[in-house]
Amino acid sequence: MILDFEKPIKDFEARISELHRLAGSNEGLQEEISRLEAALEAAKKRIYTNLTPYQRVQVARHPERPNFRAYRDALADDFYELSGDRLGADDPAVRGGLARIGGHPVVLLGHDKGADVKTRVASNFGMAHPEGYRKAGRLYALAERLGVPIVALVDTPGAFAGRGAEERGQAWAISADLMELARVPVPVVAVVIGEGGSGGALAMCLADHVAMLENSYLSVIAPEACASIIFRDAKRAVEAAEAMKITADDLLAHGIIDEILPEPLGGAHNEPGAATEAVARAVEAALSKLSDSEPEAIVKARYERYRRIGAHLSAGEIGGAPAEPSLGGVGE
Amino acid sequence: MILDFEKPIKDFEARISELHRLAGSNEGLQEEISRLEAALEAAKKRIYTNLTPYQRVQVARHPERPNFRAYRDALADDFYELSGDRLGADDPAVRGGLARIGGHPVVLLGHDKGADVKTRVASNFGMAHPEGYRKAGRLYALAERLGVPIVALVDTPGAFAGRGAEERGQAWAISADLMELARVPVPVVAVVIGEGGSGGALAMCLADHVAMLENSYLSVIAPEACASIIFRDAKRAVEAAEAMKITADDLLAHGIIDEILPEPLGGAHNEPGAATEAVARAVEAALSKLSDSEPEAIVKARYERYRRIGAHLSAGEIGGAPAEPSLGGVGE
Amino acid sequence: MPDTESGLASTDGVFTKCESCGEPIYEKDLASRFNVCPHCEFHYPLSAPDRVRLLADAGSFQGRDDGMLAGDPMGFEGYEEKLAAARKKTGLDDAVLSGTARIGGHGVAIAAMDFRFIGGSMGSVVGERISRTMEFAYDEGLPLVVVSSSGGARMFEGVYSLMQMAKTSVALSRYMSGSMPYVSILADPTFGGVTASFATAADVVIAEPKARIGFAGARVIESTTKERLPEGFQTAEFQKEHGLVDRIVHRLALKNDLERFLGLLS
Amino acid sequence: MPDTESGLASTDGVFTKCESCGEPIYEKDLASRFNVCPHCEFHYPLSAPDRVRLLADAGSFQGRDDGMLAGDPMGFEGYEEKLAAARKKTGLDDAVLSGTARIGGHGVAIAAMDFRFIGGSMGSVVGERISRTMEFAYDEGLPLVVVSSSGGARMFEGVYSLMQMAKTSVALSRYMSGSMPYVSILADPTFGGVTASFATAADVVIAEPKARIGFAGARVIESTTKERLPEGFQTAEFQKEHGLVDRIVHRLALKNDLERFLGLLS
Ligand SMILES: [Zn+2]
Ligand SMILES: [Zn+2]
Repeated sequence: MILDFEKPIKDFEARISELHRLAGSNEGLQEEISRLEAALEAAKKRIYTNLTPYQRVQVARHPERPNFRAYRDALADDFYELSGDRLGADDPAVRGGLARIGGHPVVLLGHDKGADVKTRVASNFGMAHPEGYRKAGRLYALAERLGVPIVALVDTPGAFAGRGAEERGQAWAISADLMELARVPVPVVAVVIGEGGSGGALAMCLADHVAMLENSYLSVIAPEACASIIFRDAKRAVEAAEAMKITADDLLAHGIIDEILPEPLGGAHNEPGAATEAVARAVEAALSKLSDSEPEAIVKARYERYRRIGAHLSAGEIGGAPAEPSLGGVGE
Repeated sequence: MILDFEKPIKDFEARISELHRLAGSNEGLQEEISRLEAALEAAKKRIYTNLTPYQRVQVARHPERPNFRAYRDALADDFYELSGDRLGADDPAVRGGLARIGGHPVVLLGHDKGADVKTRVASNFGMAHPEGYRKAGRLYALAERLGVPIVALVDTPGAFAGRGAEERGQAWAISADLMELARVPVPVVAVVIGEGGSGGALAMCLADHVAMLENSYLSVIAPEACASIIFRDAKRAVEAAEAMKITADDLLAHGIIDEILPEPLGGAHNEPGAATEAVARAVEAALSKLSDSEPEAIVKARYERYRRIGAHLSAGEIGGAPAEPSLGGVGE
Repeated sequence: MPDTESGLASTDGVFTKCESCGEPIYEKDLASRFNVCPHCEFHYPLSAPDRVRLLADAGSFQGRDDGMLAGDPMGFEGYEEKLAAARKKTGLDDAVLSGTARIGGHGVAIAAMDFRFIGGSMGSVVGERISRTMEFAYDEGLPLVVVSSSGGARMFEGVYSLMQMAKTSVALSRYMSGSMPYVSILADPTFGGVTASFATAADVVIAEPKARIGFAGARVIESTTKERLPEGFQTAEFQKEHGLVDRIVHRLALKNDLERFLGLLS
Repeated sequence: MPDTESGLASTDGVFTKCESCGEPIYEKDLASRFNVCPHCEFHYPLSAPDRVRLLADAGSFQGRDDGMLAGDPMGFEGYEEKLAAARKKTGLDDAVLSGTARIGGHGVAIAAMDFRFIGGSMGSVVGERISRTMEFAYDEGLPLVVVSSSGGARMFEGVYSLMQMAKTSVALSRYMSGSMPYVSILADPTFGGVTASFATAADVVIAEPKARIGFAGARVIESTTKERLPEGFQTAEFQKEHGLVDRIVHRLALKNDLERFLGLLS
C-alpha cells in the first residue's frame, strides 16, 4: 500500500529502478541515476520530517508496518508464549508470554494485529475483546508472582465497538487491567509501536517508562471519530488529529511519555530492522534503569507520575491567572 | 413429597387428623388420639434416630427442606445481596452478599436450590456453573478487602456435568476458589445445610469451622454415581452411601468436620424454624470464637487443618503395621 | 434546549410531559421526586447538587476543591466557549461535585458527576477532583461513594482526558489497598473512560433503573457492526443479568440502600 | 488386559498395532519414543517412572516419600485387593512418584502421576506426596513440576479422597505465596478432583496433544444432558482454544520445552 504523501518517493524509486533496468553499462544513465537518488533522499527527508499528525496516524496504521511479532523477535532472546484468560477464551488480539530481553526475564505482551488477511481478521485488527484484556490481566498477575518486569507493546486502534464485547464487560475488563497496572510491584515498560487507541491502549501502557516510535500515536479517540463528534464531519480528521495533540512530539512536550524512538526515513515499514532495533535498545535500557529500584519505590513513582497529569487551574491560581494557563501539576 | 421411610409417620399423622375430625367432644376418641400421638412420637424417634446413610441423603434432598433463603433469613439481621461474577454472567445457583450475623459484619453466601419449579430450574437445582464459582471467588476477595469473615451455606448435588460448564472451565473455577479459600486471611465458617456434593461443595467449605446438619451429607461423589462406577449398578446406592462414610456422624468421627447440628425429629423440613435456629446459633458461636484470632494465625491453622487429613501409612509405620491401620495424621 | 433540570421541556412553566409515558407531570412533583416520573417511575437526569441533596443527610455535605477550573491544554477550537456555556448553564465549575457528607449518620467521601456539564465528560478537573476525593477518603479512612453519569472522555483535552483514566486508577488502587468500602453508583448514561476506569472497579456497583451503561454506545456499535442490538441492550437490568452490576436501586430508595450498606459494615 | 505399558496389546511380543492409525508398530520403537506412535504421533499413556525418565536429566531423579501406602479408612469392599493388584501391576506404591530432579541442569521438585494405578485416582497417598512435594519445593525455593493423569478422586477412600483436593490446595497456596514457578503438565486423561485442584492452578499449564482434560467426562455429560458433544470436545486443543491451557507440547519436545521455560527464569 502506498500512502498519498509517499507518492513522490515511490515515483522516484520507480524511475530509478527503470533506469537501472535500461542502464547496463551506459555511463550517461548512471549520472541520471545518481541525480535521482539524491532527489529521492531529499524527498524522503522533506516528506518524512514534516509529516502532519494525521499523516503519522496513516503511517502508524500502515499494513506493512512491523507488528508485534517483528518486535517480539527483535526484542526477545526467547519467547515462551502463554495462552488464554483461564476463563473460557483465548483472544489472539493480545499475545504474551515469558521472554528474556537483554538478560532480564520479563513478561512480554502486546497487541497483535496479525500478518495477513486471515490473522488480521482473527485478531480483530488488533482490537481486543474482553478476553484479551483479561489475558493481559492474567499476565500482569503472573509477572507479579514471578517478580519479573512487564514489557508491553501497544498497537491497537482501540477498544472494540461490538455487542459481545459489551455483553462480556469490556469496560470492566479494561478497568481491571488499569487497577492491576496501577499496583503491580514490578517495573512496567510500554512502547507504542503503532496505534495507541483509547482505553484499549491505556490498558497496556500505564507504565513506569513509556516510549513511542516517532510515527506512532496515542489518542483518547480515533481522529475520525473525534471529527465526527466534535466537528460533525468525519472528513475533518486531519484537523482533529492536529487539535488533540496525539503525536510522540506533543506527548513528550506535555510530559506524558518519556522517550521518542526515531524511525528510519520513510517510516518503520520501509526499514523494519532499524525500527525493531531501536525499540529493543530502548526497552533494554529502561529495564536496566528500573531494575535498580525497589518494588515499593517503583509503585510510588508510578503513582506520582500519573497522579500529577492534568490541565486544571486550582482556585488559588485563578485570581491573577496568567494569559497562558499554568497546567496544574504537569511537568515539574 | 413423602419419603418411603416416612410412611409410618405420615400414616399416624393422617389417622390422628381423621380422629380429630370425627372426635368433637367424644371422650373415647380423645383417648385413642392420645395413644396414636404417643405412637407417632415413638415412630418418629425410632425412624429418625436410625436413618441409614442413604435415607439421610434422601432427607438432605427433600424438596421441602429449608433452603439457602430460609437460613439466610434466620441468620442475617440484614442481607445486602450482590450479583454477578463481574465477567459476563450472574449464576442464580450461588447467592451472596454482605450481612450482619450476631453483630458481626460478614460476607454470606451459599448454594440456592430455588423454591419452586421456576427458580429450581433457573438455579440448575443448586448445581453452579463456572460463573457461580467465580461469583463465589469474587465474594471471597471482597471479604478479604473489607476484612470481614466468610459464612458459606453448602447445599449442592455437586458440580454440573454439562457442555457449557466444561467449555468455560468449571474445573479451573473450582480450583481458583479452593486456592482463594486456602489463603484468604479472614475467618471462614461453613455449614452443610443439605447436600454437600463433590468439588462443587468443597469450593465453599474449605473452612476454619465446618458444621453439618444432622441429615446433611458430604461426599466425593453422589452415592448413585459411586455405585454405578464401583459396583456397576446404580441401584446399589444404599451400599455406596454406607461404604463412603458421608454422614455428619462419620465425618465428625474422622475429624473432617467440627460439629453436628441436630435437626428436629422428622428432619429440618418438618420444623424448619428449629433447624435454621440451630444453624444461626452455631454460626454466631463460631464467628465469636474465630474473631479473637489474628489473620495469620487463622490461615496457619487452616493450613494445618487440611494438611493433616489423609489415611496413608508412611514407610516407617509399615514394617510392624498394626492390624488397624493408623490413619496418618487424622484425629488429634 | 430543555429548560428544566430534568431535561424535559416545560410546557407552561407549571406542567411538563413525560417523554417515557406521555403523562403530564406537575413540575414541582418531578422536582420533589428528584426527577423520577410519578406515573411511570422513569428516571430523568439528576444534577450533581440534587444528587448530593438526595443522598447526604440534610446539611452534612461539605464541598471540597470547589473553584477548580479546566485549562485548555490543547488550545482546542471552541473549548473555552463550551466551558463558559456549561458553567453558566449549570452554575458548576465542571462536571463533578465532591466533598464529604454523612449518609444515615455515616461519614463518607462523595463525588457526583453532572451530565449537563458537557455530557459529564471526564477532563482534568473531573479526574483531579475524583482522585482527590479518593486520596482524602484513604487518608481519613472514610467509605467512598461516587455517582457517575458520563458520555466518556472530554476530547477537547486530548490525551489529558485519556490520562484521567490512569490518574483515577492509581488513586483508586491506593484507596483499595485500605479496607474501607467503595460504592459506585451508575446513573443514565455512563459510558467510555469513566466506565472503563473508576466507575466499575468498586466493591459494590449500583445502577439506577434503566440507566444505560457500557463502553461504546449502542449507536456506535450499530454503525460499526451493522448488527441489530437486542431490546434493553446496555440497560442497568441487562448489565445486572450479565453479572456486571450488583444491584438496581430506585433513586428514591438509594439513600436508604446506602445507609443499609454502610450500617452493615460499621 | 493390555500387556504393554502403553496399554496396547502385544500381537506377538515384538509388534503391536496402533489403535489410532492402525499401523503396526515395532514395540521397541514405541518404548524408545516414550509411547508415541511413530506413524501418527498418537500419545499413549506413559508410566510415572518413564515420565521421570523423559523429563529428568539422566541420573538426576531422587525419589522422596517412597514406601508410603494407602490405608483403607472406610474399610471399602474390595479396596485392599484393588491396591494389591495395582501395586503388583505397576511396581509402584500408589498413583504418584515424587522427588527432586534436574531438568536441563535446573533443579526442580517433581511429581508424576501414573494412570495405570487405579486410573490415576487421587487418594490419601497421592494427596500427601503431592503436598509434600509442594512443601519441599517451597522450603527449598525450587520450581515445581507436576505431571497429572487421573480419572479423578479415589472413591474407595470416601471423603478422604475429596479432602485431598483441600489438602493439595492449601499446600499449593503456600507454594504460590513464594516466587518460584509452578508448571502443570496434563496428560491423557486428566479429570475430576485433580483438574479441579492443583492441576489447573499453575503459572503455566501444558497439555500433551489430544489429551482429554476436564472435570466431568464426556460420557457422563452425554448421559446427563442428552446432548451430542462436538468433535474434539475436551481435547487439549479444545481447552487451549477455550483459554484454559497455555501450550500444547509433543511429548518428545516436553523436556526441551521445560528447559526453555526454566532457563528463561534463571
Ligand atoms: Zn412517565
Ligand atoms: Zn499411530
